[in-house]
Amino acid sequence: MATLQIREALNQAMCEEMERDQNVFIMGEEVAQYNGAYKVTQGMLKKFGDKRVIDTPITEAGFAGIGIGAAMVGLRPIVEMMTWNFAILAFDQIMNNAAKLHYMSAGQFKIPIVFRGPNGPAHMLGAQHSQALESMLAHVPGLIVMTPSNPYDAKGLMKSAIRSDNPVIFLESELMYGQKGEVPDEEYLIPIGKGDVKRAGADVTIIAWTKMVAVALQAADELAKEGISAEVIDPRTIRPLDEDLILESVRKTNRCVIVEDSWPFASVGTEIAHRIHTKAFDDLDAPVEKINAADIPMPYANNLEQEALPNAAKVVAAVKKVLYR
Amino acid sequence: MATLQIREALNQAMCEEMERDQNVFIMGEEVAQYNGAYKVTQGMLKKFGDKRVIDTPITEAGFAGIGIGAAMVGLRPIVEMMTWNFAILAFDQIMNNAAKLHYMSAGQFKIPIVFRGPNGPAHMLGAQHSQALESMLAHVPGLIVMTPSNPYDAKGLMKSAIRSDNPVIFLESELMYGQKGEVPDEEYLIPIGKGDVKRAGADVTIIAWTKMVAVALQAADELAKEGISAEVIDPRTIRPLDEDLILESVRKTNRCVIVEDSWPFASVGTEIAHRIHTKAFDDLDAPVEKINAADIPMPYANNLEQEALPNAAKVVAAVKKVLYR
Amino acid sequence: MANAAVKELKEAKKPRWKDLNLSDDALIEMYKKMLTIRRFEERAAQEYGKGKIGGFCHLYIGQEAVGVGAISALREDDYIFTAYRDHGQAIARGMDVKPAMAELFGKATGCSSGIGGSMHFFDAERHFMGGYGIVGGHPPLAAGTAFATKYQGKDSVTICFFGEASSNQGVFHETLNMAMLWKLPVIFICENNWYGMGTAIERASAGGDLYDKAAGYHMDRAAVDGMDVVATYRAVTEAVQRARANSTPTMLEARTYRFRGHSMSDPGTYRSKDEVEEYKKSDPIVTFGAELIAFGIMTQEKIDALDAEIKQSVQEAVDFADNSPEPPLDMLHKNVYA
Amino acid sequence: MANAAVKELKEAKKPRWKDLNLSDDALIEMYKKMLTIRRFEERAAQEYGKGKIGGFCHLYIGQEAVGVGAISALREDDYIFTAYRDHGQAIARGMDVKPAMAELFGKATGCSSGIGGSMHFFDAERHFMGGYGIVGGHPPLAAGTAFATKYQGKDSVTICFFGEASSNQGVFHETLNMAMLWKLPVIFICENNWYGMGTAIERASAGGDLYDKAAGYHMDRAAVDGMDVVATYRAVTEAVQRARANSTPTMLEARTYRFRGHSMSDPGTYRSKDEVEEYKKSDPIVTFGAELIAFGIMTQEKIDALDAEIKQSVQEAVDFADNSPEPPLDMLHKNVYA
Ligand SMILES: Cc1ncc(C[n+]2csc(CCOP(=O)(O)OP(=O)(O)O)c2C)c(N)n1
Ligand SMILES: Cc1ncc(C[n+]2csc(CCOP(=O)(O)OP(=O)(O)O)c2C)c(N)n1
Ligand SMILES: [Mg+2]
Ligand SMILES: [Mg+2]
Repeated sequence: MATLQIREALNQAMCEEMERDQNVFIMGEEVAQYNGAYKVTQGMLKKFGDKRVIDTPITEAGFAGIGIGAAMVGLRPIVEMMTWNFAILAFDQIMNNAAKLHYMSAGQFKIPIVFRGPNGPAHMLGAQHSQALESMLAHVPGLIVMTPSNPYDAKGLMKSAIRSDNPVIFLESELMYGQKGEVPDEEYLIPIGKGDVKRAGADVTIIAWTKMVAVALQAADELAKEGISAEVIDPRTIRPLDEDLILESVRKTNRCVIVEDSWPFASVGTEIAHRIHTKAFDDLDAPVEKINAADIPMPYANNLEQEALPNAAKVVAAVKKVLYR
Repeated sequence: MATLQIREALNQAMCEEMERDQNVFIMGEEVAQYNGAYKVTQGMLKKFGDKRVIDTPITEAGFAGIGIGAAMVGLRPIVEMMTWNFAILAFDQIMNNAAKLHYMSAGQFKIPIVFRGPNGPAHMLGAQHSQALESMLAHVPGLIVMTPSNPYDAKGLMKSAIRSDNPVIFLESELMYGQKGEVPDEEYLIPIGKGDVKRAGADVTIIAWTKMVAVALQAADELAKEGISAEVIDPRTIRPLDEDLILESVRKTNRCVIVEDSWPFASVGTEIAHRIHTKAFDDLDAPVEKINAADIPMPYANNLEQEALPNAAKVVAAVKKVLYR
Repeated sequence: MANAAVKELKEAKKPRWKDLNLSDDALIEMYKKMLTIRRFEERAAQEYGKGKIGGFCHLYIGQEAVGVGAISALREDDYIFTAYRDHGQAIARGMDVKPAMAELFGKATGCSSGIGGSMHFFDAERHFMGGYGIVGGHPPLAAGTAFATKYQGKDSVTICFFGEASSNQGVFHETLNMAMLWKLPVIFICENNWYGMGTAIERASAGGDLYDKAAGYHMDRAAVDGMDVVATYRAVTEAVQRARANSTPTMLEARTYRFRGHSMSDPGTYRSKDEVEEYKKSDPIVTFGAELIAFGIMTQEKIDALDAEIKQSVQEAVDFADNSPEPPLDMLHKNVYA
Repeated sequence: MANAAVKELKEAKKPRWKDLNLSDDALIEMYKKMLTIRRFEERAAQEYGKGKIGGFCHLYIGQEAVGVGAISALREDDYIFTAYRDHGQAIARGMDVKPAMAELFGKATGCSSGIGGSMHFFDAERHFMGGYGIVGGHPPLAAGTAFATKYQGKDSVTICFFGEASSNQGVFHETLNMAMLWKLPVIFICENNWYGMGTAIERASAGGDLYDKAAGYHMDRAAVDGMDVVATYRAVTEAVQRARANSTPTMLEARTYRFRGHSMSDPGTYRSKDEVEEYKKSDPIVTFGAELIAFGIMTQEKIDALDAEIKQSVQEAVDFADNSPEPPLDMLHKNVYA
């Protein structure tokens, strides 16, 4: 077992898959000579050369489309979006081409492509650089949406993403790249659509992904001090969603809090809550609570940003609410 | 009272506002000389001249942005998107500029702009032309999202949209433009965020907007034959949502079915269901049911398309399910 | 080709394809493909009128020389992308009229199993990479397959058709830049039919000649008479040679005209009857037919026989489409994911 | 301006701004603005290092002549848009250093009340229409205000700054096309500092001179020495005159250089120290200062005094920012809707 940062785990996953399959390559802004804006692609240019590690102009729609076209004829592109805020420019390519080509060609073409990069608010980047887009992306059939929360998951999910014959949206976080964790030396893959119990518990289920898992775990620690046993579930893949794991947990705890750093309206959390409300209706002792980022464009000022974001205290309060304490 | 088609009601609203305020103008593909791809702008070029009724190149992002810039300094643009499928190309402009400028300038700039056009599946247009995007758009704070279902609402909402100092997403439907209804001769406005009871009833609440209202009403007719009294609620504005009206109805009927022709995952319907589940938890006799378009890119073939879309029979079945019949 | 010019050439006994390595059979095949497209599209219009075809339906009538001239210059391992006006290019690539018509009818036997529809023909086997409905949305994909073939060390090229109005879309410019920057073997063929729906080019595009949109990128570029199948073949052949030999992109502007409305629902009031009639004088099929006759490659009788044969095949395609089953309902949820 | 050239001019007793209607005071004001920007940015870097400033922070050091030269050519009723590297243009437009520094500190007294941050300076009163964070996202807005002033019958113009790497974004090309098609009074000023983050222009942009991106649109275009405040002033003045008189757009490429990294977190290993040093020889402030001294408009003593005064004002700005309150928490939900 090695202890790796998330950026290193992702790097390993990509390198291993590029060694395994000549058809895998990576393109994006600053991925090659600069070694990545957030150093996720560190050393890859040196290892694989500029044929397979490719710096692009700042034209997200264009190179997303080039990736899709390359995928149609057998390559397996990894397209780095410097951040997902910029990928909005490529939404047409992602939604109308990547997500639909397999279907509308009646299966004649496959689109094995990974779009990856940091998503969601980081720290004091202001309104245009602080958006969590998983809810918009997971709305679209034809896409797979992955949201790792630690190095182990990041590596295992990335390898599955690269091997998938479908377009995968892979959502990371600037603030998590340095987070460390153990990663096995031998090869492993995490199956698409399989969630994970990050902490077992009995009194309440807390559901979170990407960097909100840490918030959920911190809340669980604090709750433990008060004798409340929280189970923390990380779906890891948002689409397809591991509904079984979620329902199983909620059927046991009868209470649920969802934590996400996206806007609340029609969010992934809303979807999860809806499934619980409809499919575990009789098992619930309280309606599901959601903690979201505030329903606003993100302000720059540190105090406002902190106020806008989920934190352990807010999760603790929500847990107490569903426990009627 | 005149009987107008929806396209005529929209046309009237825009013409009245353009007469009232020199700052209002309309731009878009084929809106002027061609009188609109769907004839919503019929006669406007003749009436207002080419300074105020402007044909654009096919560059959705570009002219959306031009509209936003014009709105920053006091004009009140109406930007027609030939269909909302094409507006995905302008999502960056809409999300990152229109929705955020008022906030991130701390109120120094207002963005009074209407983006309007047909949304959602029409008939046999295939995957790239058959998308209901309200769920993605309503996710974004800073936007107002309107969804008229008849000529009266279309006119009254459009006038409020044009007079609003905020960016408004106005979602119409190709299949509804010819739909007729009565429209008063005197001026009226429909307030933003006020829903409407399209049919009163006691046993179940059916919530629908835009062209799904007709489906809901048809289902209500059929249910009436079986002695089931359905109340049909049309929120008319999706964001902000008339939660009070919805909750009031559900507290009365204790059952709810939502009909939408968008994909199901993290949809507006999911949001409404979630609010009902959390805020009328104890009033519900059954979990809320949702009828959606199938969770797939839309196929071309007529039989598959019909199968994919909501219809009265599906709504009736869902109503019976929540009534445990 | 005006008749006078043909006469002149003939007197000089110098068919202008002499240097092009085109056999008589190849020339006849090009003629046949153009006529097949014409008859197919005419019939599609009729069937649309009868309600057998739904949605949007964009006909290629008038533009046949572009698709046939360009695609005839390709090898089997080359790739083709186009927009929603895609029936013609598919047939030019060798798609049988049966699956083409069946697709319009939304039948299981269609080239996209009835799932794609008029705007989304696909034929993976023939490297026909699809018709696309978002204006300007497919050029990056074409650069993508060009990227891939270069990556794989193949010398295949990709050609990408699109309308002149699409050339204003931003992503098209992003694509030109990367195609040139990375020297991708892709040929952009702008079918300049002078209108994007009802908007004449001068009301949508600033600047001069359309092919000069590639000027800022220093890309090879030229205009070609898109009503002339041989001229188009020649220009594309040259571009293909460059692409294969040096892996460089080219932007070609094929000047053409659509004889019908933008789609079936377009009254076409934005252009004069005179203008349309004027263009019809250089009907690419009529003029090429005359030239083939002039050089003794075809006779009027052979052309008539060929036309009858084609009409018969289109009739059979309609019958085939009519009699084919709709896609089974379980197709609905198939192919969302691979 | 190399020193030799200054000497030559001086000997000829012909300051090159002679025909430009620039008073000595105006020249000194331009110098002062450039120096203010320099000192402000240097201090911002320090405060960033101390953790007083968060997020991204893109300094304008080296590029001062572009913002000051261009904005000095404007009237009060003209409009200005720029990207995230926006402190310099705001100060050039007359924003006081206090609200500028306070914005970086995320304080209520900032030019965007602490809500915008480094990348989103706004000053509606001065028609400073904002700094924007999405590369290539703001040029259409600038065309939009130009559209509006023309619509309103005013003769204001709009200028739009952006980096050379942004000129590849599709929406920028869409904007050029419409600006030319509709003859909008907008001036696109590309600040070509040769790098977009770590990517040198030749690895991102195909073609030759950057201003030729406007060639396909037949837009007026030129390159200008962006290290020379007078040359920039002259080129922009001419473009502004054209825009006011004939309502036509212009694309200017101001060739400049950033002396620091892309943002505070950039180690800058993609370019050689030699290259940076070479460019520093044409430091726009040093060379313009020398020229002003050569023509007797300034003296070294006056410059030193001015510098001390500016440093003092920047110090006061830091104190002001430090002592200002954070935005009140109830700002969180304000201004989402008007
Ligand atoms: C992004 C986008 N915007 C608008 C449309 C609607 N539309 C379809 S075809 C067309 C005109 C395109 O003209 P051109 O590119 O010249 O091709 P032509 O139809 O002449 O072959 C328009 C506006 C679309 N399909 N996609
Ligand atoms: C759409 C988008 N893509 C990527 C980025 C990240 N990014 C910020 S600045 C920058 C480089 C821009 O270079 P240039 O336009 O030359 O301006 P400069 O920084 O040199 O002033 C990049 C890639 C972004 N902000 N927006
Ligand atoms: Mg055209
Ligand atoms: Mg730069």
